[in-house]
Amino acid sequence: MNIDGIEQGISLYSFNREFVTLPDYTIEDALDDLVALDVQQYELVGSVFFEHYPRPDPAEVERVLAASEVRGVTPFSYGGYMDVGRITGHDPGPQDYILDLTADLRTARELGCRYLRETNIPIDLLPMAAEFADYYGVNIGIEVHAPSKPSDRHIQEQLEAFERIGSERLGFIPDFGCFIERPAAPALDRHIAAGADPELLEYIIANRHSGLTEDQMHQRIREMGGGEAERVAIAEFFGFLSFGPADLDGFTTLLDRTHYFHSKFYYVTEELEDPTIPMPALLSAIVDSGFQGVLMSEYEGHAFQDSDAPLQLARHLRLEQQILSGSAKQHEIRSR
Amino acid sequence: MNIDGIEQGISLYSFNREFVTLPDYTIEDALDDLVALDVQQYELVGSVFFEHYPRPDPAEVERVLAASEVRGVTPFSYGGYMDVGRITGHDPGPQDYILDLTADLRTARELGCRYLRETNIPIDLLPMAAEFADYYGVNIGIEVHAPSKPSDRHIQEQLEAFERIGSERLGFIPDFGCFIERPAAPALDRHIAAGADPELLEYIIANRHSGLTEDQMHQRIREMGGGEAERVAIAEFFGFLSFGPADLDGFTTLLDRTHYFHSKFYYVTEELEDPTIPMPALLSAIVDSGFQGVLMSEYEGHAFQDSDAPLQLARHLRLEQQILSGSAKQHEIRSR
Amino acid sequence: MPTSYMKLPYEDRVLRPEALRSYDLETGPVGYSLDIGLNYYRGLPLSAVESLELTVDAEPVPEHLILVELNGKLFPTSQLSAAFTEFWPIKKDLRIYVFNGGIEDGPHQVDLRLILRCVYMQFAPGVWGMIDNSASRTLTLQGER
Amino acid sequence: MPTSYMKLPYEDRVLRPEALRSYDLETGPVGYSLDIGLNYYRGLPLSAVESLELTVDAEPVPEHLILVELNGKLFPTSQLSAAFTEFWPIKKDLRIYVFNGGIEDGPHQVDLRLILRCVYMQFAPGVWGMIDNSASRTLTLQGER
Ligand SMILES: [Mn+2]
Ligand SMILES: [Mn+2]
Repeated sequence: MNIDGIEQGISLYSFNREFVTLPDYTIEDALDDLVALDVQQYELVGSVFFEHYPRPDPAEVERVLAASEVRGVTPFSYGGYMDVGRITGHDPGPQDYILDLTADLRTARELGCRYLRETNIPIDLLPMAAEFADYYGVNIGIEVHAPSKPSDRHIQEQLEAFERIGSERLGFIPDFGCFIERPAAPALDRHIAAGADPELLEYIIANRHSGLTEDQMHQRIREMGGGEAERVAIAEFFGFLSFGPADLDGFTTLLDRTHYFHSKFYYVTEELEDPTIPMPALLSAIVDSGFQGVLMSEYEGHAFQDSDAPLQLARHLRLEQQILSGSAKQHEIRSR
Repeated sequence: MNIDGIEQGISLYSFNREFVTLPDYTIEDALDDLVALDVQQYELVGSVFFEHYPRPDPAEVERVLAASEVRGVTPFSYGGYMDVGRITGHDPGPQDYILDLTADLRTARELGCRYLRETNIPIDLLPMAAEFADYYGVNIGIEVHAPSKPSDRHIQEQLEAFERIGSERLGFIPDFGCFIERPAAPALDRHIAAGADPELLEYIIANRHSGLTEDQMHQRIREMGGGEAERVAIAEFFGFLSFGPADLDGFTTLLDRTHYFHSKFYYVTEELEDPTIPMPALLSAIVDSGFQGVLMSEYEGHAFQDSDAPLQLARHLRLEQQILSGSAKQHEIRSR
Repeated sequence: MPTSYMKLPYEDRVLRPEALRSYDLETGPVGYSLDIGLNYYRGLPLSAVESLELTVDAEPVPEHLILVELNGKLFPTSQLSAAFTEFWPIKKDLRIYVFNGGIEDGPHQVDLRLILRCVYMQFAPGVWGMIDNSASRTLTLQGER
Repeated sequence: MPTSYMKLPYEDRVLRPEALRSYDLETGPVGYSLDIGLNYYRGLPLSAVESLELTVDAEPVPEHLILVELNGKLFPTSQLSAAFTEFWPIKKDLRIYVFNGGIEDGPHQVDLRLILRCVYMQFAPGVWGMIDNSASRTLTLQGER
């Protein structure tokens, strides 16, 4: 699917629950699921799918390439990691970053990927990373991932470094998990099933960014009759499931330096709505920027429910298509 | 070949030069060389022949077993090592020894070996080693290797520990390299080729144990006209090529606790003589002890010359046969 | 900075029903083996093991009776944190061997406390994200593999 | 206690005539690779590497330009001594990658100083036998593998 220069891909991380929990679910099964969704481009995360990492066995790379070729699909991007905490008790130095970057670039090149996703490269090593990217013929994207937001100082410093270095090889991979505006329905359902009052949950969500500290919120909700279930929800909503108004202004600053997107999502309703992530606003900003490239759907709802990844991905792809077709039409109207 | 209950085997270490220097020389070639010598029992050293050590891949063990079966030969013993210096900067403790012993016992069991050769087990761990040997159904032999001699205190302490523990599973593997009485001919030839005077070399050998220190010997030989070539020879003969009167009395103390022998040799002449190691005396002591078991020829001449291991092994096997047949006859006469 | 351990919802695969097996050698049972699955979304280096404590039928298993196997290699627990070049992938188990002379047939209460370091998530020098790979389950001893 | 290093007579296999090769990537040559054979009678753990110094055409190669490959795994030289679970067997080479932008065609003087710890030969606490796996040779740069 290519809508006005924007293509859809799928991160195989979307099938993580299947891969982790079903002993017989293999990379081939993940690619079958990809094909069934009529998508050709994918991202493969090495530390998920390979038995050896940071460097897979040659036979493992060969297997991915053979399984892809026979299905007519393509590894578009390779998901790497900076596992610089590998040596116990050792604080990572430049050599540790260079080693992991080199290992991932090699693998990305062997897979024929145009892009390598990295989790973190210190700013002073970015010039070297740009040189390495030229060597290997692979573009390096640094993922902008929750709890970071595009406007965060360290992200903006990376952006400045990219501009300064001037290499087209370096860029961002914004992950839409940065733009969660409220907890996904399954996360709320879980708290309700644990006994939380839906109205109190809505109160917490509505007032998450009203200036209350976590302690003050706990006290307020206790006063309103909340108990243990609400206490757990507050801890989560102030912690790793944090949400808030989407940083759209920050997002637009990254677009000219974006390689592709992790179109992260947790749940799309039957009506093709995602109440968690402001997809229309995000996609419209992307279209307005003139971006041409890949939107990589990345399902992460398996953290909260017994997932049906293929069903959710099908909905998400259609949701994106609807928005993009609408935007494309508007864009067409505007540019007439 | 079985002479009066004494069988001949070959340590595949004998083919070390071939295995190390010829890229295409494999374990199968070593077994072919074994078969050509009409010998069926062999010792395999894991850290030489396996690509993974201390635990080989299952496929590597399978390969050895398959190659042996098709040739009608048997892995009699497995050569293990206590690689307890593997962790840099870490002084080995009991866990390191137990780990290596366990790894080697597993491999020996998988290979169907009756014996495991070990290089060193601390005395306080010997009772546990005896228990492990029972578990795995593999006898553990500690090699008595130059520069140690059987009469050395630590060897005699091991012997006492074996007696105390009382397990038939524990024993010695005396290596005849302990009994070098003079340098092997190829070692002398090497010094002569480098310019050493044969008569001065003989003087050094004759007076190696006359009470002179290494420094005094250097001075004496200088006075007799020796130069650099003789200096190198002295350093060697007082160092890693040390020799001296064979410790035959010590040897006999080990015989009741000996699993099998490493019949180490460096060079056997066309006339089937080994001027370096007192084979008649050693074998006669073995026969007199009533030992029934394996003499494992172990060629190590490749340290000094471009070796012809098969030719040397053929000579050594015949040398042993001659001596044993003679001893067997004498033994028969004596026991009439 | 995290105040608690990450725990993913794949706990059921840490101690699976068939995970506990008798370990038999020449003399019969010499102990047992226990297969441990990873409760994480990706593989980790073996050196990520920050602590591993096993309790069976309410008795802590002494460290010196344990060997751990991964990728065909054997480790005393004390060496795990140094084994940074071994990768523990999603689809492979750690196998623990306990040389205690064997345990009785039937059900056993197995409590595993296993903490892993999240090697790509550094919060401050020496401070890393932590993953709780612990699990408890009643397992029935299976026959030799 | 040994006063010198053991050096076995297999030095010729340390730096073989074809050992030096151009390392080419997208942009052309980015450096070179050098295969190093073991001059010993048995394999050793990679952690046995006590020191590795490479000099090419009389210029010491800086450590930060070097990566070492064994068993498909990559190491900066600083990590070698910690890699105790990797085994360097007789029939496999260490491959060194030097990322210096490439070197000229033709002959180069290669001097390798490589000292290995003999992991089974302990003389006293912290004192181990040492193996000299060094070699020097003029090698002609070969094309990409
Ligand atoms: Mn992502
Ligand atoms: Mn021997």
